Amino acid sequence: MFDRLSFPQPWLSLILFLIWQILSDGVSGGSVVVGLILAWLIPQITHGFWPERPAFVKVWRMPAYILRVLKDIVIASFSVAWLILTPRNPRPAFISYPLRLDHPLAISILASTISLTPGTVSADVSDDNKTLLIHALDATNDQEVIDAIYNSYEKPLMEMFQ
Amino acid sequence: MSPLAEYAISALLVFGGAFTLIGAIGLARLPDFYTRLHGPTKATTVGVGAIMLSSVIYFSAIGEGVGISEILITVFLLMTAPVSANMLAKAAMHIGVKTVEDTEGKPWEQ
Amino acid sequence: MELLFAIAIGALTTSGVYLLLRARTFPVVMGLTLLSYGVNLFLFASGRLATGQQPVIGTTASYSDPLPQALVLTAIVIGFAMTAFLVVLSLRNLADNENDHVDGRREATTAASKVEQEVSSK
Amino acid sequence: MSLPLVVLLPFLGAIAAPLFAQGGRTAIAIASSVPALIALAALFPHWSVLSAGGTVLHTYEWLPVLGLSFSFRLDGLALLFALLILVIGLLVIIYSHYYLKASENVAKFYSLLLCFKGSMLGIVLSGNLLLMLIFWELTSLTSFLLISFWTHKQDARRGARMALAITGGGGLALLGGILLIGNIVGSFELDDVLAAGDQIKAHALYPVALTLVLLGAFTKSAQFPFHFWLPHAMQAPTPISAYLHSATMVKAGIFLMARLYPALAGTEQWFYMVSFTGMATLLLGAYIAMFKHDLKGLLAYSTVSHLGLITLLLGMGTQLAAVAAIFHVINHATFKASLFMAAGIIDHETGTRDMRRINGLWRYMPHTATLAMVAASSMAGVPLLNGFLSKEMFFAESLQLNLPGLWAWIPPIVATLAGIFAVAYSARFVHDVFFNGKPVDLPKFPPHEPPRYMKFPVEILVFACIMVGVFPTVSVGPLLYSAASATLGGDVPDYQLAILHGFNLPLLMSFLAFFGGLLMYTQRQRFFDFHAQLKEVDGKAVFEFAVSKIEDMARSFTKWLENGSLQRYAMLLVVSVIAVTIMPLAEHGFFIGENGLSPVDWPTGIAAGVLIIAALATALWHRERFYALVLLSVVGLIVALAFARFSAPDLAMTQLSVEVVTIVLLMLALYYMPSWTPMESSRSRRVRDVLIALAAGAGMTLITLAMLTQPFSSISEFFLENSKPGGGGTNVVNVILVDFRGFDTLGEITVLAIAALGIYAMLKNTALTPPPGDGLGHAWTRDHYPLMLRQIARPMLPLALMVSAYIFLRGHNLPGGGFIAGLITSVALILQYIASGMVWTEDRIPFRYHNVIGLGLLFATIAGAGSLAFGYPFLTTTFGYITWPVVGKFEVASALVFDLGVYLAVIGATLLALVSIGRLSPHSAIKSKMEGA
Amino acid sequence: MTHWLIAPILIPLLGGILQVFMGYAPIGLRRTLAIATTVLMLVSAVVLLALASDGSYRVYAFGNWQPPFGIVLVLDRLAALMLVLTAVLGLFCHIYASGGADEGNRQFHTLFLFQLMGLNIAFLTGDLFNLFVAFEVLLIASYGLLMHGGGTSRTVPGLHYVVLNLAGSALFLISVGMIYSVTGTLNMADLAVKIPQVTGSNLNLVKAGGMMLLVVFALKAAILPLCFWLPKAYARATAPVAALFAVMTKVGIYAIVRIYPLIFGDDAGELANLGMDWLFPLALVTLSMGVIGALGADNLKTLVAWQVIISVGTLLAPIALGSEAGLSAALFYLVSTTWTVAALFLVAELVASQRGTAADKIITAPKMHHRTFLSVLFLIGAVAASGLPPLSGFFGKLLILKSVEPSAEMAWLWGVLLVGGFLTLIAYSRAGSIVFWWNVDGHLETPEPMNNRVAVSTGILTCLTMLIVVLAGPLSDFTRATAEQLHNNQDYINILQTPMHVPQNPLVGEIN
Amino acid sequence: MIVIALYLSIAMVTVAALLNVYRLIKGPDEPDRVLAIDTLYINAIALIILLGITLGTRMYLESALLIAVMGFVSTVAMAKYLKRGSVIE
Ligand code: NA
Ligand code: NA
Repeated sequence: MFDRLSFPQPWLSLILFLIWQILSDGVSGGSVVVGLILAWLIPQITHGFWPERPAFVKVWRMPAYILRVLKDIVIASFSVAWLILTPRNPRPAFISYPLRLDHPLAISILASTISLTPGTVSADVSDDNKTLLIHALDATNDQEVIDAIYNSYEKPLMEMFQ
Repeated sequence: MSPLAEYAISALLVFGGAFTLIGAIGLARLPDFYTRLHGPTKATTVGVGAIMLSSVIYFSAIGEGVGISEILITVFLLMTAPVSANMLAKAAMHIGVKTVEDTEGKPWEQ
Repeated sequence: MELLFAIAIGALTTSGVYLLLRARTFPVVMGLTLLSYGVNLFLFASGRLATGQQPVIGTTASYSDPLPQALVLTAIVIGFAMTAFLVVLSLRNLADNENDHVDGRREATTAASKVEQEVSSK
Repeated sequence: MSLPLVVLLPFLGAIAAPLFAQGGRTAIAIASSVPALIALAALFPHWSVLSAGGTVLHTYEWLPVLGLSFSFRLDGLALLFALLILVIGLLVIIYSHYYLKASENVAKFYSLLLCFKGSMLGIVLSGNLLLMLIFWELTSLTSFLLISFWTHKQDARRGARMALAITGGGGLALLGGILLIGNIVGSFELDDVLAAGDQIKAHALYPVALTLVLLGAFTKSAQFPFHFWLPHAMQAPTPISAYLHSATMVKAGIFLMARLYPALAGTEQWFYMVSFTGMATLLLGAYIAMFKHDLKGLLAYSTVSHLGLITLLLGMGTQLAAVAAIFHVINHATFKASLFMAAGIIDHETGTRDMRRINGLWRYMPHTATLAMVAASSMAGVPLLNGFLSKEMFFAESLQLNLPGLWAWIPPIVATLAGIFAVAYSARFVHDVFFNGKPVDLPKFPPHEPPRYMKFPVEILVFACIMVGVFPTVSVGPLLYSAASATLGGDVPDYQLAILHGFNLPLLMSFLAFFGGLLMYTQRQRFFDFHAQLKEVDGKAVFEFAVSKIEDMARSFTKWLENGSLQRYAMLLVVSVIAVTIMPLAEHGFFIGENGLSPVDWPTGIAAGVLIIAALATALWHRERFYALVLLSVVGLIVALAFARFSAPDLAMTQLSVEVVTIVLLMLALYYMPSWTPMESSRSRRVRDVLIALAAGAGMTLITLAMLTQPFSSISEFFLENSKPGGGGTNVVNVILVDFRGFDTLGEITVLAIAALGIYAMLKNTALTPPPGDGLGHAWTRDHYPLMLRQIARPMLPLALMVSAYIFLRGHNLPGGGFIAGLITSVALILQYIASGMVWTEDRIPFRYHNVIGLGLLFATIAGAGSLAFGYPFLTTTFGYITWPVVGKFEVASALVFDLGVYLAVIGATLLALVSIGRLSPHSAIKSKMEGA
Repeated sequence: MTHWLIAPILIPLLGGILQVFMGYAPIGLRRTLAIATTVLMLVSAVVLLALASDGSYRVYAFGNWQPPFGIVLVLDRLAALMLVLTAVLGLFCHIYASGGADEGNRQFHTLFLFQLMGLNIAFLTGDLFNLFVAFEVLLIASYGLLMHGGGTSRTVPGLHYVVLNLAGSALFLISVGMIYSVTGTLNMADLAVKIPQVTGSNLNLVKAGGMMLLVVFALKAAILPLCFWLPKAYARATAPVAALFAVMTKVGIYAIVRIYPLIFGDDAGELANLGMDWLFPLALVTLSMGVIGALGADNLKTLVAWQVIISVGTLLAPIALGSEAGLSAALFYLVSTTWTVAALFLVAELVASQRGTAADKIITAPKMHHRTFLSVLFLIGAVAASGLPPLSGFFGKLLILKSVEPSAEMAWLWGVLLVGGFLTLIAYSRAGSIVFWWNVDGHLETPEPMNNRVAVSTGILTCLTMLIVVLAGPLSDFTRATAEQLHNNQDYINILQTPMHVPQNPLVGEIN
Repeated sequence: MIVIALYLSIAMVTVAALLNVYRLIKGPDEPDRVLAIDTLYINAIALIILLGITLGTRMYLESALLIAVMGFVSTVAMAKYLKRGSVIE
């Protein structure tokens, strides 16, 4: 278990270290020491749980993606709020979205993004990971939704996970 | 506390509360399960996120340190809300929860 | 506030006791869980109610009674252990008697399944 | 020392007897005789004291708090009985030697016989009433074992049980009586009790004490209406009948009445209770004896009758009657024991005891016949034999009773009537057995005389009958005088032991009895016909009916109350609580305390409303189980919020974590269970339960209300003051948990650990078939481990571990600690199980949960025990601040190690419990690390 | 302060932890270590008995926190007596179990040792909430033990036992809450100081709390109407477990004896002798119910299980009357009846193992193996249990009978006790004569062999009743002194004045 | 001003919680109920944060953090129960 003095998942270790500094309410000598210990120890315990290493080739694209998603989330909320508050009934639809991504984590991130953004919820991933079932709250045109998702999210993700 | 902080905090509080409420209204009045699923995943998450942000600002402003635990909570929520929604949608489709009549398309399992 | 708190405990007790008196293990387990919620609140309340006086030294001017809190914490964990055991014992009962009656009675098949159908067709 | 030795010897012999079993029957018989011989020798030297009217007393302290001492006391009465016990005991041992078959368990027989003898000697030699009672009950026990010696015989077993029930039960009554006497006198020492006769008789509780003592005596001596056990005890081997049921045990009751004569006799109660019981027994026994076709049956009822006679004599209350009673004890013992032995010989030689088949034995065994005829004559009261003498005294005394008016006639008439019956059954014993034509269809034919020395004991006893009958003064005079003197407490009346007292009314009664009896016997067929018309009330049948009735009633009563219904037991518990709690509350009225009510803020109000609604809804919709579960988790959530709202952050966190684990646990179980609870309770039952539940709820509400509004102060000031300086932490709740009350916490994690281990063991061999789909008819999906869940679960694990570490480390100073951290880690791991399955997850967990539990407990214990090394008590903590060059100031607290133990124990226990249930699922029935235990 | 006081807790705790790790060790090793642990525990109990017999109180303050603030263990005669009683019982049950009854669950010894630990904590603790924790420890272990050994017959009684005890635990907590809410303390000595000072409407709360607590103890002790969970649960448990459980009801009685004379004793003003007027009639009814149950029992174990209830009634009646003599008598009887009932459970199990399908049912069967041995043991047990001389049960009952002064209570107590004894005698004689003597022809299917450990432990436990008779003098002296000590609660209260080792936490800052 | 905003916010979140309870009780399907309680968990987070602001203490933040973690696991378990029956397999 603790067979080596290494960081099997350096990214994870880094994130954990940073989170520890956040949790400890500021950087201090103590928090650095404990943070280092945890950044080493926790991945030692958990690395077995990551059978397929995520291939973050272009991690630097991640912050931009996240910011974009956050922005969309806020917008999404307004549009959903509008739908909820207006008396007319929305026109919901189930849409099958053809996936181009094949990495499970990437699919998962995409599905999450879809759920968090305007009017769509990822309802299911097909058994062969090729299709995503999306429930749209108010869809007039399926293809529009598919195109929007592809352009806004799947393409950036594909760039990241190559 | 600076007036700016005060405005920000107040605005965020009201915004957060409003969106939480809107999410709940959606849950209460949208016509079927699948449409109701949208409320919590978006409006409520955003609402709570806003309230949390106001908390961060508030505690920084009153000199209680930079409260970033709230950010962690928000990250957790953002990470988990889609999965919850996904799991519930799967469950609903499995059970065969009915959609409103004018829904286009069908869940796979029906 | 006190009245509200008391009524809440009363409601938990009422539901808990009613479920405790049911004939199937599952409601009984739920009854005991509700009862223990009520009991924990009660034991907690034996130190009286206070707002924003968490017994963490230096965080407020005055503190609520920490002792009942420690007792309730112990009680919660013990209650969990006991509930877990009971749940598993119920499973064992189910395995041994082919139904989950608290007295291990064999199902009076016709009557019970009829009722079940009534429920499911509702 | 010699007196305790006399009692002790037979018991030693009883232990030793089996050791001689190897040496054969003769060896064991000889070995069994030795104690009696030594005992006789030990008693002999005391005669000089006794003949001078003295007593010998040996006392050793035992249990002063009870008033119980090893007190042994020998006086004339005790000596008389001791001699009977020892001498007849010896004869019975000789007789048994020939009587028992080689195949029988001789060692057990002698052993029990010696035990009985020791107990009997204990009764008569006890100088302390409680000690006497101990021996008294011992005779009941040993006789129980002896009667059922032939355990294969159902009648023997039943007879034994009945004898035990009656005499043992009587013994308990006697115990009550003795305790009352002891209470009155202030001592259980016989000397004190005998000296306090007047005090006892004057006491208000005298009638109760007397009744209880007499119950003991009457049951033991087979007095009406308890007489019925005796004939059925005759299922015992004949030597036992001869010894226990004629000579000794049944005389214990007589002995008791004689023993306590100075203390209890001489009152009207005594007179009426004892004499009328005796009279009834006398007549009834004599009457029934005539109709018994079983030889031993005849003798048994005759014994009952004679016991009645002696009792009647004791009951009369006159001194002469008491002397006659003692005299008859001797006489009856000799002739009846010899008759039993003769009957045993006949049984032994013919194979039956049925007098309808045994006829004309005179031709086959004249020697035995002669002996039996002499003994029977003594029983009938033929002159020149000992039975005649005491019977004459009895007749004489029956005339002396001062009863008013016509009542005065009753005793002599009863006496004469009993005499007539006695002659009749004696005549039957002689004529029907030894004459009266030829034997009919005997199992053993032809019968012949028994072995020479089997008759020897009979000869001795018959010789004694004659000797006493002809030379009463010489043979028994001194012994009788000494015994009578002891019985009466010194004042022995003038009496004469002559063969004949001249021609007087008693003699006339004797003549009447003799010829009347013969006449009755010749006319026996008429009486048999008459008796046959009567519906015989068999005491045994009544007893057994009563006992089996009692047992049946007990069984149905028990089944009715203890009906196996948890609902009833739980209801009883709840109702009991309501009952005992409401009383003190109602006494002072319900109240709101001095502090009064504080205002409600409406968010709290709404939350409480939701809690109340959810709680009631859980009960209302409990039959839809999943729904109820969801409602339950709402309740749990709001309880957690309530803790946060009322200043208990630690509790809020604990409640939240525990609640989620509980819900997962319930769902794990619900998988195998029906999704709906069937409607089973009747409407009235539900209404009843609702009322009970409402009462309980109302009670709790009122109590809570009263409690919350009372002013209050507690020891917690100390915790608040000492938490930081003494415990090294600012989170007082945590410091209480790991320090001030760390021992509670140690117990609590032990509970958690045991629960998990118990769950694991309980489920290990449990097979459950899950339903193929939910209750609505949907098959389960094949999608075991959804992709999104799997993907999110993985980053959740390190994050949650980080949060755990955070919560754990800050716990001493801020809300958190080992418990909560442990639960977070557990939940994070559970999430892995949910997302990716048992096998996958366990492959990645490199430890056994058992060991995690053990390690947790070990850490906590070691952390607690560390202080022992410094001489401080268990669980004494220490802490300090270490300043490292770069890092800065660090707090190090030994309580943290303890909390680490808590953390590990929580993880191990929670996961072991949940995973054990998960493993039941057929899908996970694949080999994993946990298998095998 | 002597550290011996924690020995009876730490020894089984460490032994139990060791067993947790040794799940896969050979069973022989596990047994040896487990029994060695029990022996050590017995040794420590005997040491404590020797310490306690000087009549003083010894206090052990966990964490070096002075009472009433920290949790304390308090050793007095009563605690020492219960410890030795339990340790002896535990040892023989454990030896019996190691004859094979411990198989089938690798954690049997763990549960067994934790059970003993829970009992010992209960007997030693001087803290009301810690008593709750002790109860939970011993209960959860008992749940596990009750379910030990497989088979479906014990599931339902086990379920009932668990559910009722969970409800009981809830009540315990409520009572603690009510008492704490008025007195603000949990230490028993401190409660004894504070409760007499309670006035006004607070009396209500304390009274209700005290009564509720009594119900909790009554449930553990199995007093009517809260006794019906017991017979089936005990009758169906594995023999050594049932035998160990003989002491479980006594824990309820112990708690009553420990708490009520101390806290609600004669000095408690308006709260003096709280609940005792309820307890006396209930004790007698319980006794009667036990006798009725015994009469109606259709197997030996059920018979013995009802005997447990008879004992409870017999014990509580004199306790409820509140005299020193009665308490002393009850304690004497408690020792006797606990061991006797335990021995009878073991005998019943051995009988069952020798009679094929007839098991321990009170029905005829072919002659069993080892009949003489077993029948003698049963006889001894039955005589002791039904209170016949010359065995210890008799002396216990005699002391109880003698402890009451002439009064209406005396009439009731005597009547019920004597008649009850008579009917018990009938029940035992019927059962024994049918089971041992009434043999039908035929052969038993191969009976289980009886190994030495099982036979010897049963034999010795059975014969302890004789040892009690031999030691009746010293034992009754001890129980009398114990009763005296319990009735003089001022000395107990004085433990609050015990000076601590060092008044403040001494190691603080040492690392600095 | 903060006080008013706080008051408004609390009011809206509380009403939101009530609406969730309404959905929870109304159903009509089990997923609706689980969705309702999931939302209720999130509302509870908001309430605790608001409580913290009201009291001016951060003592309760970790409770909110825990609700986030625990509420998710609870929802996931319930959802899995609804479609698989077996939560851990
Ligand atoms: Na004849
Ligand atoms: Na300390």
